[in-house]
Amino acid sequence: MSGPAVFLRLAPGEVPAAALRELRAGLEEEGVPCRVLPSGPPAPVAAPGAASPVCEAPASAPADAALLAHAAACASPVSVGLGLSADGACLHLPQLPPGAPLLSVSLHDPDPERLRALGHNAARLVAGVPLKELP
Amino acid sequence: MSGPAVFLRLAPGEVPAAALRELRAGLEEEGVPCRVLPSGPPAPVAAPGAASPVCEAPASAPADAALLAHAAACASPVSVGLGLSADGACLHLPQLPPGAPLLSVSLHDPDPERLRALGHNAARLVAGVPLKELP
Amino acid sequence: MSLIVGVDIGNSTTEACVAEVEGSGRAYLGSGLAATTGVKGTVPNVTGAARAIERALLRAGRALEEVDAILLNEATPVISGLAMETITETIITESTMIGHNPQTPGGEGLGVGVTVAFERLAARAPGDGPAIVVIAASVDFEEAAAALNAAAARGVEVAGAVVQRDDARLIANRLDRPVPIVDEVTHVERVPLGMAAAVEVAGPGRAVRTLSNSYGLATVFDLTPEETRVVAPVARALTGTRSAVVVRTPGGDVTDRRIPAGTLELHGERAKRTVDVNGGAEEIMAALRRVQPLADVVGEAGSHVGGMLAGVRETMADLTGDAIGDVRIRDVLAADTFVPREVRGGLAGEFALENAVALAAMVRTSRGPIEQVARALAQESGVEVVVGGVEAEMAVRGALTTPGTAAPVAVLDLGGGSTDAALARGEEQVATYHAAGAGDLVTKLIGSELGIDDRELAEHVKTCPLAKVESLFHVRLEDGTVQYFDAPLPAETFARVVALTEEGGMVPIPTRHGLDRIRRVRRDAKRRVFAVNALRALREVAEHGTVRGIDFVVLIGGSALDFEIPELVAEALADHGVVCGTGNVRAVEGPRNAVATGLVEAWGRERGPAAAGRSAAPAAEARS
Amino acid sequence: MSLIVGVDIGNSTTEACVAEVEGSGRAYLGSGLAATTGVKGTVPNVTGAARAIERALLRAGRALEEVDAILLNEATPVISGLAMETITETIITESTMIGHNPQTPGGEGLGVGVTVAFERLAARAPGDGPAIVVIAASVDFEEAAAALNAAAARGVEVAGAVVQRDDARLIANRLDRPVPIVDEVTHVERVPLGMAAAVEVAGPGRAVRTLSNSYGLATVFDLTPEETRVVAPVARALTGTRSAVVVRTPGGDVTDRRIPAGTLELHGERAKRTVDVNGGAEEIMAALRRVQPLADVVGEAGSHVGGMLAGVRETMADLTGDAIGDVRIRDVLAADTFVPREVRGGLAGEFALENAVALAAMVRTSRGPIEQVARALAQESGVEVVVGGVEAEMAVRGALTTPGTAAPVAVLDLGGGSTDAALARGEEQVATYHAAGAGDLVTKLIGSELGIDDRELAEHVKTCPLAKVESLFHVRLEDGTVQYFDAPLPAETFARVVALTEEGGMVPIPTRHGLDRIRRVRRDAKRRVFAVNALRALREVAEHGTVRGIDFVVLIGGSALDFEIPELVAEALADHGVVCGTGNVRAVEGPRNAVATGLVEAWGRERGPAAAGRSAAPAAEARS
Ligand SMILES: Nc1ncnc2c1ncn2[C@@H]1O[C@H](COP(=O)(O)OP(=O)(O)O)[C@@H](O)[C@H]1O
Ligand SMILES: Nc1ncnc2c1ncn2[C@@H]1O[C@H](COP(=O)(O)OP(=O)(O)O)[C@@H](O)[C@H]1O
Ligand SMILES: [Mg+2]
Ligand SMILES: [Mg+2]
Repeated sequence: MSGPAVFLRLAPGEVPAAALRELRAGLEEEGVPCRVLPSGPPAPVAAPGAASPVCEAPASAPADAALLAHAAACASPVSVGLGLSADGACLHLPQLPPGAPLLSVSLHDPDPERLRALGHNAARLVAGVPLKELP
Repeated sequence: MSGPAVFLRLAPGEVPAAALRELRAGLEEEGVPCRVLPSGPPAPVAAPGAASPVCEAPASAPADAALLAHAAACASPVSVGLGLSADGACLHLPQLPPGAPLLSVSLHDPDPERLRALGHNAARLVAGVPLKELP
Repeated sequence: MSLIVGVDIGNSTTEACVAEVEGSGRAYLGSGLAATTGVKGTVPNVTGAARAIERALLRAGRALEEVDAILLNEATPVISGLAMETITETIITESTMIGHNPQTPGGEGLGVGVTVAFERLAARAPGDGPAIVVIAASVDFEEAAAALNAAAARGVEVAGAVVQRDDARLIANRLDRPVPIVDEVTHVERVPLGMAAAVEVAGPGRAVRTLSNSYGLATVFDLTPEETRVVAPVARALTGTRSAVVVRTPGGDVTDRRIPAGTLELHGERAKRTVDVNGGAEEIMAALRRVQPLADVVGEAGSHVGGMLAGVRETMADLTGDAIGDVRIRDVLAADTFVPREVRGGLAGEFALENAVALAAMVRTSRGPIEQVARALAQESGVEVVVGGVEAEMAVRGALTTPGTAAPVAVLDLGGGSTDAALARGEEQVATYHAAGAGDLVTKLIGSELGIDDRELAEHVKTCPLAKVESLFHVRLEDGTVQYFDAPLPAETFARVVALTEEGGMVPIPTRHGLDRIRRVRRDAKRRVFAVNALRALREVAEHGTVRGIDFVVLIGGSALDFEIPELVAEALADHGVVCGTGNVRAVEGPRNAVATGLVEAWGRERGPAAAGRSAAPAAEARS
Repeated sequence: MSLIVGVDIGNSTTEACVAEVEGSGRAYLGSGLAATTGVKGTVPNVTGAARAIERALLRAGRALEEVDAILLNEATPVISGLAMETITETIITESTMIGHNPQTPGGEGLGVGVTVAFERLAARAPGDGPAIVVIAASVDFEEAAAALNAAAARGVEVAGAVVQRDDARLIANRLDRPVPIVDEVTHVERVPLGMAAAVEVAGPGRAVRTLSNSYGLATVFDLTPEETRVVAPVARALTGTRSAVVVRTPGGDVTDRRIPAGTLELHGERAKRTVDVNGGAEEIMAALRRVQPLADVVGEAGSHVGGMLAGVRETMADLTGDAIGDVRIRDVLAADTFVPREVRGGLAGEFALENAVALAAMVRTSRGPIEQVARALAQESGVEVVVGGVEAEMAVRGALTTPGTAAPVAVLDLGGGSTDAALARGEEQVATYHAAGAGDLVTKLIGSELGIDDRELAEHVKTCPLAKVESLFHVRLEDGTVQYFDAPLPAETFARVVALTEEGGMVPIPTRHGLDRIRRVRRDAKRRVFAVNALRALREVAEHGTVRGIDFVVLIGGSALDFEIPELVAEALADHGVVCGTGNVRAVEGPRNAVATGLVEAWGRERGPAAAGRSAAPAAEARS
């Protein structure tokens, strides 16, 4: 895909379908494409020392939403990534420390409104629109 | 380097020092950092099929300024790349076909003004300023 | 050789300067300033004065014990007041239109039909006519789309939809035949059902053409000419929006109600005029010009303006001990402005720019307990305090230490509450005028027009350059320059316009407007107050009221530090052939310290009232 | 049943509509339009008319052979003219300042010294005082920095630099002690050497404070008050720039010279007035108001305006066969505008916004060879051609087919060359007025204010939404919406503001201004022409000149298709209590086809001159 797209990485195992639906709906409403990457080890993004070290791939496939989101952001042509695991969803950018995503939503008491807003915000980062407050 | 920087890849072999100086001067005057990557095979940017295919690394180290520039753009945190070989200098973006850079300057009758302007334009792509016309 | 400290107590700021005085020679050693404490001209000022003196002495490398005399300006109290009246109110009756212009409407085009609740759609028959489906938040977007498609498949025409959630595109993308959909309608339960309605959505970057045209509405709803006239304000209200909904309710309309804002009685020395605040600033100022010279102003009881005028009168009375009835309001400045207000009867939190009138007023008195201040300051400092120097004369003297200036020169003091002009005409006389309206009014106008209640934020917008946060790692300044950051900017600043504070901070401005619009509001407010008042004040002091006769104008005061105000004033005066620039007191202070410097300049020199300064010595030992 | 075609020949556009007429019934079948060929009201019009008829018949699904009659409006010729006079000129003498505000100046602060050529720096001694080094393009930046550092190490003070190449930061970054540097000075060889000079560079996003202040210049150059007055225009010229250089030359200054632009003689029916074009639009229009009704206007020979007025007079004379002296100019509209012009004497291609006055003029006549046109059209088509219908009456009839309208209604035809009002007062009379200035003047103003010579580009800016190219793959529209592209946009559009054409094209606008500024120029030009002329024209046709007495106004014509003009006109009329909207002829045509429809509506109905249409039959067989 050559156009702008937010990338979304899923954790290995069962996909939290309802949460995924809300994230994707937020992006769709804003009109920004979302590409869901299959779970599994993320592709190595750079060899050590050669390019931007922030995007070095971790040794194994993370289950952590933040790490997933960071890898997605590194791969996305617009440098915005979402990560979704059973525990939560994160919105990330390559320049942030992998463990410190821009925004996070916990899945422990899943709030579809918050997840929808997170999707909107992923798109708004791309579209340059002020972010929605997570309800 | 975590801040914005245009990446510049050099071809293997002797570095065209005068041309490199002009490119870097153009970026410095605009106030945008430039990171010169050593010549040698570019780090693989993505495994096939996993992420954006546009940034797949070629099998061997290219000597071609366009391919060098494209690889640089894929690696750059601001997605702008320069490539410099004995034959020419190119300005590139990841979304363009590797063989079709945005701007090129030939080194066969080296014009320092054109090379300087190319450096300015690499920076201006980052800074969002209209490009200079190559003299 | 004496060590002298000049102190200027202003409305907002107290300034001091330190100099060695020997005969007619002066060696200036340093200056300092502090916020004025209490109302100018009253004993609480001493705290701020002491602080300013301390800072000046620190810069001068001298101690309080070495000071021979402190010079204080007459500091006649000036009380400024500021109030605003909103004079229009937009009301939508009977929920007849929706014009909040959501960011992501769905579909494109014009749909006309009858409003039908989503729950009733399944029961609708093909012959019932086209429907505008009203969908509450309880309905999921996939369910909504499926139901609309099913209805269409049944032969029921769906012409458009009105949706509570931000789901317009989610629904439109799933329709077999997309229709225009307006979403984010907060109070969707108030949309009248069973009535003719139209939904229009324009393409990206475009605006509706039919619902914003009176005759378009007439075409859609088959209106008579009389009905068309009634519906015209709806068309006006929907002008420029990308999406809109109009419901044909029996008596619904949009009105721009004038709010009776009370009257002002302008009492001149020879004439009196009553003017309606609703008439706007032009009318008020025109009436003011006709009754000049002004003797007093009274506002209508119960109005904001009336309350403010009564308030400044009361504060002054308390100060001077005068009876309230003896206090006179000596100048007012009216400025038209507007305030974003939520529309009454709106279904989706619509905002309208309501007209408003801002009024600045000023009360001054020639008497004031300045001797008390002098005594208290002498007590506090242990130094003899001399009160002297008519403020205006001191301002002129201080301003004349600016290179390139020579008498006759007019000095414009651009402060917080008032804009003061002083013109030295010949040796003895200094004509002065104090106009209501200055920095505080500018801040007020900026705040109201951007819908900012926080005064500190409005002050930031006034004084700081703006920037647009384009990514979490870079901003673009007003002039197009880009600034990069290593650490990410806070998420709440993303895509917002921010004010860049002197300390390097970034304050987001919570408004829908873009940078250029905010910049224009900022400059416009400064023009409306200071370009206007510069001319007003100079006319009052100029010979024959002709500004053209003035050669040089020097700008001093806090508002002359502003990065735009001096150029806007100079621009306004250029047409009158006046050389106008920011003062540079003693070639180093810029527009600050003029009066304090003037006091020191005048010390010991025979010149009008200045030389005859009244002295207050500390109660303790006499100083040698 | 007759098949009738109504044809309206306008200045720019020829429109036709096809209808079946039976008694008082009309069934409209289709419409079409084409560009008007030749001057309106002359035989060359036939080509365009034939084209428009053909297109209308195609839509109607009928053939020319079936047509019983073609109705032609009286089409009295109207010649419009347009000219502009620049009335100020900025000149820098003696190369006394540099104010081109380059994008990447170096260093920060204020440097004062004597201008020294780079080549002479090595010979400069420490006691010679601070230097402002002037560096030509032949000097490489590393060489320059090394030499400046060496000089400083030697004890020679370098206070600033003026550089020909875009090298300011390259040099400043390599200095041990950075100094302010202004670069991109094209004509660096003209910088006077050996003179006192000051270089000031402000921080990112800020503007110079010293060189833009008259007293700052006085401080820097130790000026007397008289010298300060002389140097004041330099300060004004440097206001708002981020960097500036001032050289203290003996007689150098900046002047805003008034260019004598000639006079206009306004001949009213009862009075005459001569006005200076330099006085500006307000003065010209005020004089016009005083001599109304206007009988003629004469411009000064040799001026642009004079030439234009003579030209429209000549064209009309050719047309009608009248003597030039018998042609009368019936209306003019003046508008203040400004043009970016290169400053004379500038060292770096500085531009200044010079004041200009644009004048639109209009000539019309009641006579014209319309019968010739009718005969030629009859010949060409083989159909009887009937000339009839006062254009204004036909416009009113056609406009009244807009739902929601009823007589009395005023019709405003917003065209290309003129703005025409028609008010049907009662059964027989239609009062009309033709005001000079319409779509073409708007295009002219937009072009001049943005420095765009290409008329087609200016027309695009007028009629198309704007967008900013933010990356090579996305643009941001005026309303903030983002549009993405798969293929990269052309490099020359990057970071530029573009006009989005209807065909989906993207035309870059070569100006320094941002999108908001271009948008404001666009809207302002439309307001200045159409809001003004709507009121002017309506006042002329309204009873007692009171616009308030008019209930409904319908907008027709090409400029009523504009996405902004109708709302700006409605806004201007709203204060007069008038319902104003875009026409919707026959509920389907929008603002087009009013006159053509009116012709068909009036056909065969007893009503004033319309019914008495003059007929021209084709020379060939009579039609049955
Ligand atoms: N750096 C600045 N930029 C813009 N405005 C300023 C600045 N500093 C002070 N002001 C304004 O100056 C005003 C106070 O002026 P000042 O001369 O101190 O008042 P006064 O003479 O009444 O004591 C306030 O409106 C404040 O906003
Ligand atoms: N779609 C449009 N948007 C804006 N202006 C338009 C449009 N179409 C035509 N115009 C303007 O209409 C004017 C011509 O109007 P028209 O009624 O065709 O002229 P006339 O009545 O003189 O023949 C021109 O100035 C042109 O720019
Ligand atoms: Mg939406
Ligand atoms: Mg530069």
